[in-house]
Amino acid sequence: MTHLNKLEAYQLSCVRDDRILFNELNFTLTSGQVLLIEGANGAGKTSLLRILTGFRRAESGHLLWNEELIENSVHFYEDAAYIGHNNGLKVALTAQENLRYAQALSSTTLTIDDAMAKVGLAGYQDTLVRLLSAGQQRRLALARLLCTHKPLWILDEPFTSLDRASIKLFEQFIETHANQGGLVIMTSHHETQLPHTLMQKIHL
Amino acid sequence: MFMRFIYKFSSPPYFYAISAKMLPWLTVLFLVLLGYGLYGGLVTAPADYQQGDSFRIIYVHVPAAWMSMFIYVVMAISGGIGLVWRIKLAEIVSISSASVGASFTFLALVTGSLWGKPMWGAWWVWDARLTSELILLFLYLGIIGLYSGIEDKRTASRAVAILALVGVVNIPIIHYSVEWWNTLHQGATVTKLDKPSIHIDMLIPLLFMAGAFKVYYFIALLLRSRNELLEREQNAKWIDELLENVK
Amino acid sequence: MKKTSSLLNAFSAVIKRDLLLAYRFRAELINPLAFFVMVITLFPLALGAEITLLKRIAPAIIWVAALLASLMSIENLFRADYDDGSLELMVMTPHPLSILVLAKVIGHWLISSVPLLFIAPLMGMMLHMETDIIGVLMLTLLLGTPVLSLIGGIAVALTLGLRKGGALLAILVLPLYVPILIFASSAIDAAMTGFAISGHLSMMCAILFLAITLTPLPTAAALKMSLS
Amino acid sequence: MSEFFAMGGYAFYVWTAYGLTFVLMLLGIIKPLLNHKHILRRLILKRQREKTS
Repeated sequence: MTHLNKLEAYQLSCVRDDRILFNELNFTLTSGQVLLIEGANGAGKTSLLRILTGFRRAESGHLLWNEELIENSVHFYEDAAYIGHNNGLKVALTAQENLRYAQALSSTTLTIDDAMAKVGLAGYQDTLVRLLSAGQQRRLALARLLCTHKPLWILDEPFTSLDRASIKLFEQFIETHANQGGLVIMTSHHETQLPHTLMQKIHL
Repeated sequence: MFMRFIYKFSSPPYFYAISAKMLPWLTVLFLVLLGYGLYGGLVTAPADYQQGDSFRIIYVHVPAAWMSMFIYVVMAISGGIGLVWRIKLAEIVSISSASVGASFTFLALVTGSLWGKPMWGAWWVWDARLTSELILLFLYLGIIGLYSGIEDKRTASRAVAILALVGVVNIPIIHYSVEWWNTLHQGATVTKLDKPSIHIDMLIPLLFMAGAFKVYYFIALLLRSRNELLEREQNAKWIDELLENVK
Repeated sequence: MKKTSSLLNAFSAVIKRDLLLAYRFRAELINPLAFFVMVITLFPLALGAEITLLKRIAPAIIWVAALLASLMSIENLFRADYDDGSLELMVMTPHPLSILVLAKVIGHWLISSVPLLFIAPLMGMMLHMETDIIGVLMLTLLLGTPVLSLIGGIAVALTLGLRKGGALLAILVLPLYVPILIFASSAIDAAMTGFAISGHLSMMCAILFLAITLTPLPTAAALKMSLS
Repeated sequence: MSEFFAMGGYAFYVWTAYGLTFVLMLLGIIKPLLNHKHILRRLILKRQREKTS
């Protein structure tokens, strides 16, 4: 990840069912930083993520990816990846088929076998995702992020339904991703052990 | 200059105030046009040599049919503007027109069958235009159904805008195919519902009625848009002052 | 090192994945077929087996059944992807969403409507249609069913966010199916009465190409909108 | 005057058509006006709720 990427938000506001969830939200996230979004349930964390992924239009304010509005930036969807509650995996396909499909859609950095080995799923290439545990499925989603070129990671509650070891592994990958010049935006309930030097926090 | 007007006119408080001022004048204009139209249509226009007095139904049927088409196009255009330039007022105008358009379409269908009964002895006539009108009614029902189905108003109006644009592209195709189908299956009764070769003093009241219906649409549109605006701008500050002097 | 995939292999990846998924759920392939056959067999039961009558209305019966079968099967075009998050994966790619949506619709057409083409001649014979008329029927189905899937895709994308989109889906889509139904059944009618059918078929081709070029745009816009 | 209302024997059709048109058009005006009152009332109450809470 040679060149520096930057995500800037100006005066973001979001209204849902006539309730103002947040107003005048500003932040700037550059390569190598992690943005943690905290807040109670229903405080608008997921709505903010939907805005940051460009799925939902903010009520007012705008978002810039490398000084370009995300609506008309060609590169935003090339560089951004999103993992929601349901991982974006097809349970009827095998792990390998899912990853090959993801690579065919966007780009390839690591081979499938390397990526799966990194997340500790070596050998699971041909098992149906339906047979994997929740933790293993979340690791497979992480493998998808590793094997495609996605500088910006947007993660919605990445640590839910994960055991201690998987959380540890996930945090390591987030840290290495940030150190290699990647950007991470995530919402989370419980305290993370990520080093504070990388961290930016927003409380809704 | 035009864009400046659009932005000035489309700022909610300005629109809310200006529409309040326009409504009384529009009502007067509507009543005048309606008066001329009805008097001309029911009294002075000579009875049709073939259809007798039942042809006077065209003074209600034809303007309603014109309006049903006109409003769909306005709905699609304002929906498109709202979608592309994200002007909130355009979205509101688009969705507020839907129910008015639907009632005009229903009206055109009922008056069409009321007109058809004395002429061809059947309440429903598979005439090309009436069939297209029926399909247009389904398009309107689809729009209203879609809008009421989606909770979030902003997303709902964008969905309606997309559907209206798809519909407006399809209307000529549907109309052409129904027209073509009609000439293909030319049934025993040659159903010619298009206007009889119209005499000048039959035509004038028709134009007045059409004008009256257009003004009526504008009034109903303004009233509905104001309500929709209040709903959408509940948290805006200009509503607070408005509510002060309402109490 | 980063190798971005070309639009072509993204396009074919979507189709291949859908065909693979359909293969994994082979049992469900039979549903549109069973529905198509069932609807057709209702008519003789209702109208009686009088040959000339059946032959006369056979094109209408087969085409209405094909239309309803397409409506039934289109419902889960995006539903599965919407529920498990892979729709978001499809949006977040460097490639235009409308092209990927076109791939999805082609995949769906291959899975649900092509089997209808194989079974349609059987249905034609059941309704006493002559063999050359059945040829015309196959031609109209070949040209018409992709349009059903393409237009249906828009309505499915629009009603994705709704709690119960099913009923509304039919209201949205059936008015848009009218031109295809008219041209297809009148083409077969003309063939039965010995008239030329080239006019009808050229209109169907025109509508097909119009649908291929225009419908993916509103479908993509509606998909993005229902994700918000 | 009475032959005016007879409408050359088509009285039922003509007057039903006109009657229905104006009933529907009247409804199209009255409904939003009533709605307008309800909405204003609802907004006032909402403001009061916000003040009290």
